[in-house]
Amino acid sequence: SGASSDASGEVLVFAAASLRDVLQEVGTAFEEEAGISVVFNFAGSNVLARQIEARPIADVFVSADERWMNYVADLDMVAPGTRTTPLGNRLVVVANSDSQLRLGEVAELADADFSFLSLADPDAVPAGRYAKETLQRVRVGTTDLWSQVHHLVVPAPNVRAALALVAARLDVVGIVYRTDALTSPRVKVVLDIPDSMSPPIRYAVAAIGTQPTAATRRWLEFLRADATRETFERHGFLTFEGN
Amino acid sequence: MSTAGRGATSGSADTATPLLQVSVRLPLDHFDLEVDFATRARAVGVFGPSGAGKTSVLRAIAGLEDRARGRISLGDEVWLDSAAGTWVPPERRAIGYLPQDGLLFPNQDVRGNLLAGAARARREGRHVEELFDTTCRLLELTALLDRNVATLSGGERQRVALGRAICSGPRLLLLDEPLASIDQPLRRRVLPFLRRVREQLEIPMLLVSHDPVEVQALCDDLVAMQRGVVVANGEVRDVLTDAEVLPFSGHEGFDNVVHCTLLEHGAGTSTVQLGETGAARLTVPKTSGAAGDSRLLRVPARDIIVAINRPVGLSARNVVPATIVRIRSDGDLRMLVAELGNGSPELAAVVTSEACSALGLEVGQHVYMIIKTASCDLYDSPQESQSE
Amino acid sequence: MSTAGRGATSGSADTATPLLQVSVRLPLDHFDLEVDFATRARAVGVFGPSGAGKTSVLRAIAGLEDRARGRISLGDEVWLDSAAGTWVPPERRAIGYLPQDGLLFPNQDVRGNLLAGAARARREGRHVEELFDTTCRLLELTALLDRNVATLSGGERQRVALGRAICSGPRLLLLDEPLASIDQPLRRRVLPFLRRVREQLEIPMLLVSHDPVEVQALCDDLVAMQRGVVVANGEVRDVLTDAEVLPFSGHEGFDNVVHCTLLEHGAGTSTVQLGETGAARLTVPKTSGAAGDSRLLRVPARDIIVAINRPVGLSARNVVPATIVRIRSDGDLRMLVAELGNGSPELAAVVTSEACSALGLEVGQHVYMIIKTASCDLYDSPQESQSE
Amino acid sequence: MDTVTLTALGLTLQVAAAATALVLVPCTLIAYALARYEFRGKALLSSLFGLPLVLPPTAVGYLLLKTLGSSGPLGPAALGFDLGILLTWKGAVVASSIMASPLVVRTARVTFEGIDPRLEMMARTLGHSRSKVFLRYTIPLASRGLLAAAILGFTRAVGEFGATVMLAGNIPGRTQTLSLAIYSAQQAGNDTEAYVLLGVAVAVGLIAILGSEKLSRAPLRTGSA
Amino acid sequence: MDTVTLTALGLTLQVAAAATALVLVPCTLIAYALARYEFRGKALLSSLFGLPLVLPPTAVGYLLLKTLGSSGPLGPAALGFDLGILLTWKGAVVASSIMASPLVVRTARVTFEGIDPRLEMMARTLGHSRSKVFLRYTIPLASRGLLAAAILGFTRAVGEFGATVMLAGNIPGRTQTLSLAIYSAQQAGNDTEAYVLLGVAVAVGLIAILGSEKLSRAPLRTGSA
Ligand SMILES: Nc1ncnc2c1ncn2[C@@H]1O[C@H](COP(=O)(O)OP(=O)(O)OP(=O)(O)O)[C@@H](O)[C@H]1O
Ligand SMILES: Nc1ncnc2c1ncn2[C@@H]1O[C@H](COP(=O)(O)OP(=O)(O)OP(=O)(O)O)[C@@H](O)[C@H]1O
Ligand SMILES: [Mg+2]
Ligand SMILES: [Mg+2]
Repeated sequence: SGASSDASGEVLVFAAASLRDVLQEVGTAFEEEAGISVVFNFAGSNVLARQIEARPIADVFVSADERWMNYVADLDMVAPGTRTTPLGNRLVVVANSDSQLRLGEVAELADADFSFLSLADPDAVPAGRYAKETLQRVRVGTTDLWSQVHHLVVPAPNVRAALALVAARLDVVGIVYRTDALTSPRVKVVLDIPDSMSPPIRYAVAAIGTQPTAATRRWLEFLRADATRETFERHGFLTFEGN
Repeated sequence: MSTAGRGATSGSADTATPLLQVSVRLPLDHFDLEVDFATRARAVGVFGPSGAGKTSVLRAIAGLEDRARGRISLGDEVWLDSAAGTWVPPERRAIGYLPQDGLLFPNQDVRGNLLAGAARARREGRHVEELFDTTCRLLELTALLDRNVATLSGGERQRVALGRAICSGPRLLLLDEPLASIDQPLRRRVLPFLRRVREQLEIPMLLVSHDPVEVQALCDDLVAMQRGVVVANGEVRDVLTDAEVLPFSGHEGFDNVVHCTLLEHGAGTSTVQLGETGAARLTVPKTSGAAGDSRLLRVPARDIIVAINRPVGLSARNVVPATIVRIRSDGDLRMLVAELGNGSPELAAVVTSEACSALGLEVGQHVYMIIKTASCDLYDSPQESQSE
Repeated sequence: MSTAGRGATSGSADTATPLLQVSVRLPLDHFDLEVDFATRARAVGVFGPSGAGKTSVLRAIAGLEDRARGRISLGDEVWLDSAAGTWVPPERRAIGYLPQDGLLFPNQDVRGNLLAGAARARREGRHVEELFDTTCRLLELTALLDRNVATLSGGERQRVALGRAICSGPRLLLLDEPLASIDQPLRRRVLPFLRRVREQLEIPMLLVSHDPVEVQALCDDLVAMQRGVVVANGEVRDVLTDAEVLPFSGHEGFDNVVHCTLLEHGAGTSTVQLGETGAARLTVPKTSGAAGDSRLLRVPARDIIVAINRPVGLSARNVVPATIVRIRSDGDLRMLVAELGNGSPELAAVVTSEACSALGLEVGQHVYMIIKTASCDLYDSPQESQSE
Repeated sequence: MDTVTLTALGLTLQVAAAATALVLVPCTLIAYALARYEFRGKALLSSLFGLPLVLPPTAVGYLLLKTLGSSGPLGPAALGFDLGILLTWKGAVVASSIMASPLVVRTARVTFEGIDPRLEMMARTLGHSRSKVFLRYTIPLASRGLLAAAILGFTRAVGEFGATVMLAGNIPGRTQTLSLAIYSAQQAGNDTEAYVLLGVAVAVGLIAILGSEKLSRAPLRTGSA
Repeated sequence: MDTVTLTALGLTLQVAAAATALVLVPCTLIAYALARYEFRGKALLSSLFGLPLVLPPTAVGYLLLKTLGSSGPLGPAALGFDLGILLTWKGAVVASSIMASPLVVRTARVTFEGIDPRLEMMARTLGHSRSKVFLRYTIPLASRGLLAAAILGFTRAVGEFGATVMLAGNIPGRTQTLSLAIYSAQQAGNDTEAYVLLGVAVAVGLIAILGSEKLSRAPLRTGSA
C-alpha cells in the first residue's frame, strides 16, 4: 500500500505539520469538488525535504519557509514554474494566560520580567528563524533586541513545543505564529508583531518532479481559489495573490 | 520395648535439651502431611521411604513451608502457632539446615559459603574461628576453601553444605541425608564429628537418614514416617526393631550399636568391655586409643549366633554367656534380646523361627552368644556421659 | 587374585559386549585426571573417595568435558581421539547419563522427563512404550507421571532421572550414584531392575557407587580411583578385596554376592543351591518364587564362621564343608577364600589372624563354614546365564 | 473512534506485530550466542545491538533515510531495485525493529544467562542435536523471559515515533501509526484528539502487558515432550 | 571537539548517570516484587511501568509538562513551591528516568525470575533478615542482570530526546544533551556537526557497553562473605 504519485486521481502532499488542520479542511473541499483524493504527509519542513530527497514520491511540497523549498529546488526536484508562495503568517508574542505581562511594543521585551524566551529552534525551524530575524531588527540602545535576550532563548523543536512551554510556566514568554497561538489554550497573545517589523513570512508551495500530473495541477489551482483563501484566512493565515 | 504413641514425649531424660514439639499439617501433592511428635532427645532420626514427607517436616520446622499449619516449638520459643497467628521467620529460628540438595551459594567460594552464617553464630555466642577450623579439618574442607563451588564434586558439595549449617551457630540442626553421597571411609570419619557436634556444642539435631547404622550411631530417638504420618516414634532401638518400620530381614537388618570401653590391646585385636561398668568383654579388631576410652560398637544382630552349649574349635573369638529377656517375631525370623549381665547393654540376635524352635529357645533361658571379632566394628566416640 | 594392571582388558568374556576403552586426561582443580582402562564387562563399577574424579570420568565419556584429551571408544565407534581430532558430540554417543544431581527438566512433568529421550530410543529400535511402562512400574513412578518435577522429593527426583536415562534407549548407561538417596527397601527393589536392564536390554553400564553391595550385585568389573588415577581395575571381587581399595575391616567389609538357584520352600525358610549346578546348599530366609528360579545371594564375609570340626547345638542352620583355597591378609585380619565343591562359587570369610593361627588354618585345609540363615540375603535376579 | 483513529490503531498493531516478529528470532539467536559463547567480536556485536539506544531516534531515522535513500548504499541506485521501504508501512516496521532490537537482545540475553547450561547438555545426551535442544529445551525454559522481551519490543514499537516519522512519513491511513497521529494532533494544537489517541495507545499497551502477565503466570511446565 | 560539544557530552553523562542512579534502586525493588510476590494490583503495577514505552516520548514530555507546569497537579501553584525541574538539567533527568524505567524494571525482573528463590530461603535460615538476604545474596546473584539493566537504562537515557526536549528545553550549555544537539544540528541542516555529535554519542555508548561486557565477564563469585 505504498504511496504512489501515479495512482490516478490522487495527490500526495508533503506539508508542514502546523498546516494540518487547515489543509485537511481544504483537502476535503477539494475532494468534494474535484473527485480527486488528497493524501497528506505532515512533518517538519526539514524532514519533508529530506524525505523528498530520499524518495521523490511527493506530488506537492508545502514548506513552512523558502529555505527548505530551496533545498529541494537545488536538487532539481521542483517542477519548473509551479513554485508559489500563496500563504503567509504573522508572529505574536505570547505569555501564559495567567501572566501579568503587558507589552506595548516589541522593544519592551528588553526590560520585561521573564526568565525564558520560548522559540521554535531559530537555527532550524522557520518560525524560530523569523522570530530571531525580527528581534535582530529591533534596536535597543547600542545593540539589537536579539543580543539582549538571546541568552534567555529556549529553542523548541517546533512551534507547538514552544507554546507548550509557555502554557506550563508563568515566567516564559514566547514568539510564535499567530495561527498556532490562537488554537492554544492556557496561552494569551500579549502583542501582535506588525508585518513591517518581521521579515516576510511565507509558505512555499511547489509541485515535485518534472511533469506534474493533471490532478496535481488542479490541486495547486485549488489552493489559490477564492474559497480556499477564505478558509486560510479564517484560520488566521495571510494569503497572497500570484507569484 | 513398645513403640511410643504419637505425640508422646520420649527420649533420654536429659533435661538440658529443650523440648522440641512438632505438630503440623501441610497439604502435599498426593496426601497431607500430618505429623505429631515431641522429643527431648538430643538427636532425633527421621526415617521412612522415599516421598514419606521427611524433607517436608524439616522444611516446616525451618520455617520454609508457608502452608504449614499447627504448632512448632523448641523449648520456650514458639515458632509456629497457627491458632494464635504466630509465625517466626526462618532467620529468627536459629536453625542450621542442610537441605537434601546442598543449595550452595554459587556467588561465593567455599569459605564464603561456610561463613555465610558466621554473623548469626557470633550473635549466638559461638567462637566462630574455632568452629570454622574444626569443621574444615574434620569435614576435610581445608584444601577446598578458595574453590568456586560450581566445580565441586558431589561429596564435596555435601560436606560444604553440612559445614555451613554447623558453622552458623544454630540452636537446632536439621540435617537432610547429611552423609548420602559421601564415601564409606569418609563417612566413618564424619560420623564421630557429628556426634561431637551433638555433644560438645550441645546442638540438638533432627537427622533424615536411610541408614540404620547412622541413625543408631547418632540418634537417641527415631521418628518413622510413611505417607505423611508418623508410624512409630520412640527410642531408636524400639523403632528400628519394629517390623513395620524396618523388617529385620532386610538386607540392612538390625545392627546393635552399643557403648563400650576400651580395656587393652592384644596382638591383632583389642578388648573392650560392654557398657562402662559392664561385665561382658569382647575381642574386637585392633583399634587405637588408650585404655578407658569410650567407643561405639556395632554388631549386626544377624551376625550373632546363639548356642545352647559353649561351642569349641570355632574361628569366632567371642562366646558370651547371656540370658534371653525378650523374643520378638517378624515373619519367619525371631529377634532374641539378651542381657549380658550387670551394667552391660542388651544385645539382639536374629535367628530363624526354625532354629528358635529346634533349639527350644525361650525367655529366661541361658545361652551363649557367638560373636566374630570381624563382625565387630568400632567407632570413635567423644568423651561423654553414656547416652545409648 | 592379582589386581589387573592399568589399561588392561579384563572382565567377563562375553564377546557380545563391545569393548569400552577410556584413556583420558583432563585438568581438574587440584590435580589432573589421568584415567586409562578398557573393559568388555557388561557392568563396570567406578569406586573411590569423594573428589577422586569419578563424575569427571563419566562426564568425559558422555562428551560433556570439552577439555578432555585422549581416546574414548565403545566397540567400533571412536568418540574421542584428540590425536586425530575426532570428537563426537554427546547427542551422537547414544548414552544414557544419570548425573549425580538429577538435572530434571523443570519445564516438563515427570512423564515429559521420562520421555525426553524417547525419540532416540525409537531410532535405536527400542520398543519405547514397553520400556516406559516397565521403568515406571519398577521405579514406582506410575503415580508421579503427571507431577511437576519441582515438588518431587529427593528420592523421587533420582528415580525419575534414572528412568529418563533408561528410557532413552542408550547403548551405554552412565549412572552416577543411582541409588544414593533411595531408601533401603526401595533399593532392594531397584537393584534387580538395574540387573535386568543390564541383562535383557543388553545395555552395558558404568556405575559410580559408594556401596560395595551395589557394586557386587551389578558389576562384573570395578575401576577404583584415587586423586584422578585408576589405582585398581579388574574383577569386582579382586578389586574390592584389595586392602588398598577397601580395607576389609571397614564397617562395610566385604560381602560375598553369589549366584544361586532356588530349590524348595520349607516352613519359614527356603533352600537354595549355590551356583546353577553346585553341590552346596543353604537354608535362607523364606523367599517367593518357583524352584529353579535364579537369585543373588549376599553373605557378608565376616558373618561366616569357620570351624575345624562340625559344630552342634547352634542357632546357625548352615554348616557347609569347604576347602580353603586362598588366604589373603589385611593387617590383623585374614580373608579365607574357600571352595564348596563342584559348580558352587567360592565364598570368602574374614577372621582375625589370632583365630587363624589358633585354629591352624591354611590353604588346602578342610573346614566347615557356619552361615546363619539370617545372614543370607536374597535378591531377585533375572533369568539369565550365569555371570558372576 | 473515528476512522482515522481506527486506521491508525490497525496500522500500529500491524507495524508493532510485524516488527516484533521480525526482530524476535534473530535477536533471540544473537542473545543466545552472547549469553552462551565466547567469540571474537562478541563485545562488538553486543555494542552494535546497543547503539540504537544511545542515539536520538530521529538521528537513527535520518541515518536510515540516507542509507535507504535514492543515492544511499541500500538505495535503488545502488541495488538496482527499490526495496519499497521508504514512506511505506514497511518503513515503520524497519524503524520500530531497529529501535526495539536492543531491548529484545538484552532481555533475552539476561534470560538465557539465567538458564543452567547443564540442562542443555543433559538434553544433548538424550540424543537431541544442538538445534533441537535449543528449540525444544532452551526456548521453553526461557519462555517467560522471551515473552518479556517480546512485550518490551512490541510496546517499544507501539511508542516509536522519531525514526518512524523520518522513514515512513506521517501519511494518515497509510503510514500514520498512533504515535504519529498523536504528534499530528499535538502539532495542530488539537489536544482533545491527542488525548483520545493517547488513550487508545495506552489501552493497547495495557492489553499487551496484562496479557503477557497472564500468560507468564501460567505454569512453566509444558506437559509431556 | 568544541566547547558546545564538550558541554553537551558532560551534560549527557551527568544526566544519564543521574537518571540511571535515580531509577536503579526503585526499579530494582519493584522488579523484585513483581518477580517474587503475588499481590493485588501486580498486573497494574507492571503495566504502569510499561506504559512510558507505548507513548511517543514527546507525548510523555507534553504530559509531564502539563503535570509540572504552573497549573499542573505538581506545579508551583499546587505545591506552593517550585520543584525546579522544568528547563533545568533535572528536567532531563526526570524525562530520561521515566523513559528508561520500563527497560530497567523488565530486565531486572527477568533477572530475578532466573534466581532460585530457595537460595534466598537458605540464606534466611542462616540468620539473615529478608532485607539482608536481598542485599547480600539476591543482589550479588543478580549482579550480571542488574548490570545489564543499568546499561540499558543508561544508554536509553543517553539517547533520550522527545521527552527531554519538552521538559528540559534545548538550551545550549545548560540543558542541551548530545541527543538534543544532534537533533538541532540535523534540523538546521548542519550535517557535519551532526555527524561529529553522533560520533561522540556512539563513543559514549560503546564505552558503556564494552565496559559492562568486561565487568560481567568477571567471575560471578564475590569471594568470602
Ligand atoms: N511443595 C510441595 N507441594 C506439593 N507436594 C510436595 C511438595 N514438596 C514435596 N511434595 C510431595 O510430598 C511428598 C513428600 O515429599 P518429601 O520431599 O517430604 O519426601 P521425603 O520423605 O523427603 O522423600 P525422599 O527420601 O525421597 O527425599 C512427595 O510425594 C513429594 O512429591
Ligand atoms: N569443571 C571442573 N574444573 C575443575 N575442577 C573440577 C571440575 N569438576 C570437578 N572438579 C574437581 O575435580 C575433582 C574430582 O571431581 P569429581 O566430581 O569427578 O569427583 P567425584 O569422584 O565424582 O567425587 P564425589 O564422590 O564427591 O562425587 C574434585 O576435586 C572437583 O572439585
Ligand atoms: Mg527428602
Ligand atoms: Mg561425583
